[in-house]
Amino acid sequence: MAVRAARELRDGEVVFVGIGLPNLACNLARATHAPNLVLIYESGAVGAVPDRLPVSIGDPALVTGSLGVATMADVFQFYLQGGRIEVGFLGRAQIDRYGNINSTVIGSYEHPKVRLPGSGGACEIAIHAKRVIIVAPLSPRTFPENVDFITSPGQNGKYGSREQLHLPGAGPVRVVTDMGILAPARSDGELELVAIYPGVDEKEARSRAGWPLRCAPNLEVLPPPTSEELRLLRDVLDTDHLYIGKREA
Amino acid sequence: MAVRAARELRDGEVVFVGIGLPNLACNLARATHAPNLVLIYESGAVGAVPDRLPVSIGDPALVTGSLGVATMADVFQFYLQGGRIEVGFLGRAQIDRYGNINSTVIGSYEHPKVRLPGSGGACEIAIHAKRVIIVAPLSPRTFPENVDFITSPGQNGKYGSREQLHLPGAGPVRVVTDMGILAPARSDGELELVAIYPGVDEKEARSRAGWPLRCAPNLEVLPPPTSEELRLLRDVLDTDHLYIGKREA
Amino acid sequence: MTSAASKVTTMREAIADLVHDGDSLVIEGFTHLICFAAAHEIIRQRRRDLTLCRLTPDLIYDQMIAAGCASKLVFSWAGNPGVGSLHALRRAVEKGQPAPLALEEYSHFGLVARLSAGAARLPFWLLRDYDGSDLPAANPLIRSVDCPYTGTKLATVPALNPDVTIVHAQRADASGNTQIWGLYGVQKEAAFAAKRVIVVVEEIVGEGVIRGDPNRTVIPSIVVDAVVCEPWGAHPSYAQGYYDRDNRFYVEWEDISRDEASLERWLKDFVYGVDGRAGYMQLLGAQRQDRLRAKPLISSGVNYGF
Amino acid sequence: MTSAASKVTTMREAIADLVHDGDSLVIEGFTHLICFAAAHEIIRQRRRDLTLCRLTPDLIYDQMIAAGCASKLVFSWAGNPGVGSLHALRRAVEKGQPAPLALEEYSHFGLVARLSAGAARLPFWLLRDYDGSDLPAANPLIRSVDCPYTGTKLATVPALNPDVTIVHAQRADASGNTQIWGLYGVQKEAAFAAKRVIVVVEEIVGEGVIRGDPNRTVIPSIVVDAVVCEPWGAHPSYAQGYYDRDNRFYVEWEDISRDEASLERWLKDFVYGVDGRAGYMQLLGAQRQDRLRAKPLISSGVNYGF
Repeated sequence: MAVRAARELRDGEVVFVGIGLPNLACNLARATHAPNLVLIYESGAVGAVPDRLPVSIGDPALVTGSLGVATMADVFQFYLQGGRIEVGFLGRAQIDRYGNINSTVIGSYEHPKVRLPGSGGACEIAIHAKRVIIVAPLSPRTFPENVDFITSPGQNGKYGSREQLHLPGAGPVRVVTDMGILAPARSDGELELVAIYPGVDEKEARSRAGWPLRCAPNLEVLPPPTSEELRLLRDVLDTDHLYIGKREA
Repeated sequence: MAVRAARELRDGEVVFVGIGLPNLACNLARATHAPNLVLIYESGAVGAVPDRLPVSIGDPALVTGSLGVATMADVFQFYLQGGRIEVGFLGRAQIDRYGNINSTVIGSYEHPKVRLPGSGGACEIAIHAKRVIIVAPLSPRTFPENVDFITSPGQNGKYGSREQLHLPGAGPVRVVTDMGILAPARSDGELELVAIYPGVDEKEARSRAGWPLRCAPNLEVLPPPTSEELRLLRDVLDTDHLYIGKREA
Repeated sequence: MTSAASKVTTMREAIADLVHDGDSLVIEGFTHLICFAAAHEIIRQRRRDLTLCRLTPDLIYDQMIAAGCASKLVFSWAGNPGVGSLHALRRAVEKGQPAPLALEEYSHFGLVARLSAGAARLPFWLLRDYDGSDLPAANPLIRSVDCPYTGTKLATVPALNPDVTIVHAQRADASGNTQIWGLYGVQKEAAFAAKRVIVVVEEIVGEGVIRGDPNRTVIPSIVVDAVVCEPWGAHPSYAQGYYDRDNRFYVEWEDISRDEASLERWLKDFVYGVDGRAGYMQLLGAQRQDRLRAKPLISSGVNYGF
Repeated sequence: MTSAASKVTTMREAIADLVHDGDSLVIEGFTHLICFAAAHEIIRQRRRDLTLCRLTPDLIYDQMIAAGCASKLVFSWAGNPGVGSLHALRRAVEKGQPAPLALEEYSHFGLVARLSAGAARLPFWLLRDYDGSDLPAANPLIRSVDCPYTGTKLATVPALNPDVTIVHAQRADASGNTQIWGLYGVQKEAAFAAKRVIVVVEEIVGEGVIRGDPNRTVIPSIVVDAVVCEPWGAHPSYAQGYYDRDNRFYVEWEDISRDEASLERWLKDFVYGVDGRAGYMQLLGAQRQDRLRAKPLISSGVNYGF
């Protein structure tokens, strides 16, 4: 997933980075095809070049040697709401068939079965980033037909489409999973399978969503990670294997 | 006027300073009875201790050795609108019987006889500073009954009283002139003569306003400048006599 | 140079004087400069019924909630970053232990905006946010206004003006002119928004140090009520240039906090059992301090001359 | 370290590429860091019909108005600070010479708020201001909204998103990461609000200098389109740490500008007669430069280590 997420980034783009897999993907992209990626962290570090894998989004290694430090008011008002962020990463929790994300509660809001951390910056990233990449493993639990709570708006839903809501960003345009990639259909914004990793069974992938997952007319088979990408991940970027297992990439 | 304006300041107060006479008054106060005055300039210099008399409100000498530098957004939002400024100085141009100030136009707005500089920060200083001190020589031209344009609201006027308008600051509470001091009457906010300098004729002073200037019941006679105050002004603070003549103080 | 009145006091006195039962309290710092030393003193002085406000409640509010200080939490992301849940917070919400806890929830931008409005003495702040989200349905304080120019609907959040804000910083002078480098978080907005402000620093420096580099000043003395010198006061959070984040402690907290009894034991040892930060650091041990102490990487100066 | 694409160009090319007839233009800088070099190049390239926006039009817009570049002025305080009037501006307004000039007037706070809204991509900004003042009667773009919490009426101003903002600063790297110390003015807001941004600096420095002290960065490269190195580019304004404000020139401007012919002569000599800032400074003379050159007063560094 890290390799695939990295490949979704173009050189020179301005990326709003969270911790964990997205951070790893960004650093892999910087080390390979996108050396001029500008990494902006929610915490205010701009143009960070961390010399260790940051464990927290506000790690001191993100500041040392960075290009600038912004107050959080500036991060949210001038960078994110200001339309300066090209790519935002979101992930985990629940994602529904239109890419709406729940990171608030499982169950009802007043009496939740599980209390999740809440929005953080996820709601505004989903609204303002020019495009959003979601990274999450494909399973019926993570991809229910409807989420229990919409923390971050996707392509469409009970409040209307992004167009009807005049949301400035394009929303989730790619969902990178462990089986392949989902993307919203142009017609109605419903996520459909557009690409799979080599060796992944299309039918099995489609059975992993909580709704009848459509398949795009020309399903792409993605090229495998190169040995260089794997070497960078395992031996340089995540030597402690904090985010990737020995086998996963 | 500089001596009298200085005496209006209490030690430890936070003062929003303009250039010219107010700046001189603040520095005189710092050198005499109010060493802990905190000077904040519209330009963003906080706690300035200029080692030369600043010619402009943004003089580099206001930054060097200051306690802090604020963006102008912070100066207006967090310091002034935030209610952190205790004293604001305003002056020059036209002042009416309720302390409304005009620094915009003489004549009509569309076809002015004289185009003045405009508000700058004067409108918001008049609204937000906890109290405003006006410094201006007393003459019918400077003190008309009604100003041609209200740039900065006083105690009362065509839009209603400060109370009716819910203005946060107390507005102009002292008007320091070359004859004595005017202050608003508690009843209706009209400026009246409350104190005169030694040797000034009450009747002459009262004839210098553009309206029948009332006199407070117990008119105070102000103590003259001390020789120390005069020495500081002439020999230390304004050695080039930029703001005070040989005889004026 | 003026030498303004000193506001230097001890942590014990600052908390005793300025933090009262029932207060709304902000201890900010986004990952960086989170003042655990103040939280521990509040726990020791057994403050009750506090409304705790913070973007990320983090371990600091988890500890205060476990100790029974809080009756309400205003937040935008509640977790142990990179590790998991805040277990004391979950027990309070799910089981009412040790006391019930009301929640008021925003996004990060929403809470930043609330503090900005408070600092600017505006009753609310504008943002383009929340369209298509369930957050306004969950929190009736998220409202909207119509733009008087375009007619567009914009989201609003109400001002937050806490009774007390506590800010940790690298250094301040005795009157409270406070300098921060590294991540700023919302320390400035939180300080300007508050009725009372306590600044806790790694070092109290002479006014000359502040005046030597005025562009580093983030909080002016005029909003500060008390200045406390408390080295290592942000541990397990960090202070850039002084000590690193103790990531290991964040991981350990998962085990300490999952069980009520072990959390109680930890509070007994590390909070109630010491009389201040010096005692806490001694208990933590010299080895840990050595591991976390910052290496020198000094920036170059700039010219303030004219 | 990444080495991002260089945006370094000459003043001539930056203005030719990025400033067009009919544009709205902001050249900010409050007393400090006013980019006269850019204004002179715009005059030389004979741009017309510009909407000039600035808190204090100052000598810089007086010169551009005299040269016939402007058709509209958006401002909040129009004078020669500490000296008197802006005579070219007055001639344009009062007599339509050399071209009529429309005025749109705010207070300082109002214009700061307009740029803040533009930078934040909001259609307007809120402020507690203008009650009891005639300013809203004079400018129908000053409006109001009702607070959805308290019912209070608050003033509003519309966002300002200029076509171009030109910022002067002490230093930047080749991709436009820009550092400022001394007075900040509204340089940051003006840059974020603009569609296109030109940064003009005293020195272009290596990326390592910027990365050595990231807290001094005010404008990030991602909003910058061109970087121009132009030493003394702010004269007669100043650059803290590089050269002092030329107060004497501000006084001299009173005489130069009071008479149309003498102003024309000055433009002929100091603007049209030179091909750039180097020529202008040569004309100004070495003595003047020596008088204004900043003395060294270097700040101490801080520790960015962890």
